[in-house]
Amino acid sequence: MLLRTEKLTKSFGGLIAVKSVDLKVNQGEILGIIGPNGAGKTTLTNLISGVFYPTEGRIHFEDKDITFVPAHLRARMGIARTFQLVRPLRDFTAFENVVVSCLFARGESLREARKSARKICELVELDQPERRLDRLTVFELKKLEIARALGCQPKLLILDEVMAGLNFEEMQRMIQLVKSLREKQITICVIEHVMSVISQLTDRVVVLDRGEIIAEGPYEKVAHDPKVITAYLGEEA
Amino acid sequence: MKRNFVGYVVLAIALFLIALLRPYAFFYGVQRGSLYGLVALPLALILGIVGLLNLAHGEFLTLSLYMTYLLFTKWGMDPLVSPAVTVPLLLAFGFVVYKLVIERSLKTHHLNLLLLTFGVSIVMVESLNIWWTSRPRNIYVPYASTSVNIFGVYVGGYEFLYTIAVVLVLTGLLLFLKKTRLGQATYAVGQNPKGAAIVGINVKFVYAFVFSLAAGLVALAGALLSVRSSIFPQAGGPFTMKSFSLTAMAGLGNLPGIVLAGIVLGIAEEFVKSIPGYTGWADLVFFVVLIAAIVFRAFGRREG
Amino acid sequence: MKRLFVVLMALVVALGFASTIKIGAVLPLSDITGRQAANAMKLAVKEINEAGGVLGMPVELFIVDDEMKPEKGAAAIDRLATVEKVDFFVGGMSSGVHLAQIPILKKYQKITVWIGAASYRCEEAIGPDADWYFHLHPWDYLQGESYAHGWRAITQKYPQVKIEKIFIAYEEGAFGTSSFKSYQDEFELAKKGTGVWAGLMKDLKGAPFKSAALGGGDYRAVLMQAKQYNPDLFIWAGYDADAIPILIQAKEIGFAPKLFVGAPPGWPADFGKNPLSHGVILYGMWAPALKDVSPIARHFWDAYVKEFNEEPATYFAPLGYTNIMFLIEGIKKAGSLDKDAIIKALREIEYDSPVGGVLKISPSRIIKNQGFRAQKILQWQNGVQHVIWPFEYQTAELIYPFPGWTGK
Amino acid sequence: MKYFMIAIVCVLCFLLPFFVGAYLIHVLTSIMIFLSLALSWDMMLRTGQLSFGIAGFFGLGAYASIIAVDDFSIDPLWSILVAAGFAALIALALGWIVLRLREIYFAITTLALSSVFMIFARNLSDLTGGSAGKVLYESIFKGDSIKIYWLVLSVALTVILVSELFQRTRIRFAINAIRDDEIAAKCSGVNIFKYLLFVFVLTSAIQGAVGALYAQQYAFVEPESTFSANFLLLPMSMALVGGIYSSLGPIIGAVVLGLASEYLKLIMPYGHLIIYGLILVLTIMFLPRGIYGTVVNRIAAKR
Repeated sequence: MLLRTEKLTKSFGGLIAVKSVDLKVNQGEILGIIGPNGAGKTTLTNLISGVFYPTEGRIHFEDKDITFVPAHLRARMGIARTFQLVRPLRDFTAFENVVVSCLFARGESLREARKSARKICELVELDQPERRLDRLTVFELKKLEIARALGCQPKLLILDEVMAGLNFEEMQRMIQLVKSLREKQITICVIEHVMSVISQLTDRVVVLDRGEIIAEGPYEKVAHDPKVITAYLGEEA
Repeated sequence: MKRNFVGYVVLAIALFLIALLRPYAFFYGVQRGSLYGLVALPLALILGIVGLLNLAHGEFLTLSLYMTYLLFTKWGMDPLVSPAVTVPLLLAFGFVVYKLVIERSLKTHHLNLLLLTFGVSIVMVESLNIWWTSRPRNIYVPYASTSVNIFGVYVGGYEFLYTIAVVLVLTGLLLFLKKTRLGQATYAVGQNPKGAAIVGINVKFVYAFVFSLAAGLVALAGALLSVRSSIFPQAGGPFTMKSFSLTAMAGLGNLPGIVLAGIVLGIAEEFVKSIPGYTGWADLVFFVVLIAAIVFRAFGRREG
Repeated sequence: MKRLFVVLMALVVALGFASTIKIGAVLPLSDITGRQAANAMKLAVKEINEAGGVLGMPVELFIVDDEMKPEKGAAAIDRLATVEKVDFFVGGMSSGVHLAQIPILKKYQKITVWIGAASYRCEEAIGPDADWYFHLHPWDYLQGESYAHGWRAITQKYPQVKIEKIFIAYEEGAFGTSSFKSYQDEFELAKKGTGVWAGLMKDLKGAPFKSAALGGGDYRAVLMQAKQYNPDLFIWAGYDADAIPILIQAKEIGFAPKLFVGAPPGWPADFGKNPLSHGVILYGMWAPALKDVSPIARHFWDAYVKEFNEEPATYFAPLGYTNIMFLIEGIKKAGSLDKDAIIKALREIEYDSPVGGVLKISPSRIIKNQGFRAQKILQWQNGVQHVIWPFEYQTAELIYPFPGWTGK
Repeated sequence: MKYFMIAIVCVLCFLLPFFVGAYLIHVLTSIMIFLSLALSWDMMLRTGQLSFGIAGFFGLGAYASIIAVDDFSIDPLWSILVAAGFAALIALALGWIVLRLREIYFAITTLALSSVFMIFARNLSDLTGGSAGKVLYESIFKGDSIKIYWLVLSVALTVILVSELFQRTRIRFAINAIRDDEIAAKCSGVNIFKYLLFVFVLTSAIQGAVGALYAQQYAFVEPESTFSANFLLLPMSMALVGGIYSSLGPIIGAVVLGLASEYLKLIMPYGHLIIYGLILVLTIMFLPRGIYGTVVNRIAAKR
């Protein structure tokens, strides 16, 4: 087991965003995390990547307790993530964005980092990476997010809604990309709203609602779980 | 919430003890603190809503002092009446400065605004200096030095006007922000300018309005201060940093907190000053309380 | 070609040197003190040139603003020495700026006549060897001593005056603190029965305040301490911006000592018009009223008003005039531009100054060439500054005790 | 070729005193003092932190150096290192607290700390001479202005070199990332606190050293003039007018404003500061990225 959380809880003031979550991520799988808006998916990502510390509970990564390990050290241990709303570093070119994580998460020298970054840009098919960021399309920005996360040489990669805002063709290319990453022995968590993507990609799905896990299992099974249906319908009603 | 409550109780007890032990320090602290608050509110308004630290804030105050002086010496207008003239004049002045200097730079780096207002403050100080020389001027009205008897303590009475004024201005501002359309628009712009623009609020108008309103409020403070202070080109300057300190201590967007911070710092200062032999350390207390409050709040909120 | 150029340049320089006497002044022109001192210097130069100059040469004055910044004041000395190539330095004001100028002045060792910088630190920095350095303004400790002489004379002339308990409210910067320190030093001596205050000062207390000029302006805590102490003589050492607020707040808390003394370097524009000013005593070098008893002060006053269409408002105006006149008198007496001759002459002359008093050089604690040593004790009476002491310049009788606040 | 040119310029700078007079040397010395402060302020700003504390560390260094020479008989040259070390130590101790603050809270706290330093300088009179300050009888190199110029030039070049290293090594990637987005930076493995502390301590040490230079040049310290807000506001103006986030920007700003203020004084004895203020306002209004920033932008736009 690559990652395991134990009764993970996070509250903001009075609001409980994540409530006693026991999440398990197995080595080499692609895990889908789904749930209606406000279910606590992004908070969970933030807890795992170390942006927040939990109010209660523990997080174990490769059998090490990382509950209170700072974010930059988690990145160096191999936990990488993308951001739902892309957060590129605006004062850099696309290429330099990737160099940052190669430099600091891998601890490479500037020369090595440039070499690695170039390879990563090729891998995610980011053309003309020396461009300034305001010239990049949404698809390219999403790919840049992934490229920067790959710079961390991740064992676990959390993709927070990388499909949002993409057209059908771009989505297919993105799915191919994620599949190719799995072949590089990277364990992947996909947080997604688009169900077709989940069904194509994932080995297993976890459903969150109001901060709690309400269902778990293969997509086909979970998709028919009445609890899940109510959660989604409740949202729409 | 709970910790805040405990904090306030401790604060109240401390203030009560000071009032008991050193009534003068307490009353004078309240008076000076009200003045600091009164001057700080407009700066906080601009900082909170336009997101601009106005380094020329103190110079606006100086300008209003000179205006009050001019009205007093040329036309014999009582300083307490003069806001009728100085407030509109400073409103207009604030508007002109905003339109001429600030507006076109709003979209550039936010530090540019800092430097612009610094430039404005230099130009203002030096112009006043050329016009009036560095020699201080004063307005004398007998009522500025009267005393009142509070529970057997005989203290200066005029400066309680600062307290009255700060309560009125604060209440007025809060009511305005909550109850009027323009006020709610202003509040919305302060929270999220882009969002406000999307829902159809004219952000530039709100900025111009806030800038002029702040200048007008400074004129009010200037009129009250004019009979107690000397009037010279650098008279207002020190108030900029003091106001900035209070705003930071209260936290952005917390207008009542500014008045409270002003009074707490005022009392702390006066308390230290009233201890013979330690008068010179009063400033240290001001800054230490300030830093402690900011750091305490930052650590209280800390995440990850 | 190049050689010719060098020769020409040398010629020009030599001619330039021979044809005018160049004086370089460094003053803070944005401050009223510096501006009026500069005006007065221009006036003095004009008068000298109209009278045919000195040694047959006209005098040329170069004024550079020090902006009240140490590094600017210091660079101004370098400028005057190397660009304008002046022969003499005059000017001065803030001690902080002067401290930065002293290393540069030492580099050139030109004759320097300074009218500002009262801090004893400046004297320490100048040191005992600078025979080219003339300091006209009394050092802070000299001022303290002279008040002792003044008060002793006053208590003798007016036996009802008592000054046993002294309270000093001083601004917390260099100016106020060093004033208080010199009183403390004298008090230690007086306790042993020596020093200028012996038998006069029996007890001393003091407390600092933040000057309005630096963002303060609340004196009530200090005034309360003074009121509880109940001194015979109350002195505040601050700036002109403090003058009226301190009166207002003293009135407010009902503090009216028998002698209410202010010791700022200048007074606010409306001070005399303020009814609270009546009976306030001040320490100063000069008062406009001197023009009624001293012909040279009258001459200066009239000429200044005529030339600049404003009244001299600070003692730095007559002092600036004195600065130039004293130097020129020295050159005249020396009869040449030889440095040693001029130094010798400056040490010998006696110049009757519009500041009120004869300027005569004598050594002070460290330096050899100190000018004025005494301050005056003045009193505001019905809106006019009158001289109380020295009695030879007295323009009015002392009002004692301080009339207090009733009816104001 | 480029490095050759830079080397030539540096050599010319060192030879300058043989061609120009004492006045210009003095003005240039002051400009380099402010230039170093401006660069050090900019280096901190590159992490996104607006420091109002540079006058405080400047003053701290000035006092440390004068006290080292006067009370501990340390050689004036060494005292500059002592001052840098002292400022660095204080910054290290305070950094643990203040570097958790951001934006205006960081700015006001650093400003408040400067005031605290000044209050200590004024009130610990046994050590610091109190309000009257402390005077050395002789300034460094016995006041030889050319040697002082060389010394200040060496320090200024060192600061420029450090600033360039910031721009050319991994440090640039770290601090720019922190400025752009702290969360993205830390999720990319950047140890934010380590780099902030490093930059804060280093720039404070520079400010301390520059304060020591200034104090040794004029051989005195005094609370009011040593901790003057000029040592904050002027460097800030220079960096912004020249162009922030670069080495050349603050250099250009310092030279332009430094020379302008001296020149304006000559043509306009009274009120020249009004023009100075107007220059600040107009430059920022019409060149919002500063002089250097605008030039770079124009060139980039043409590509």
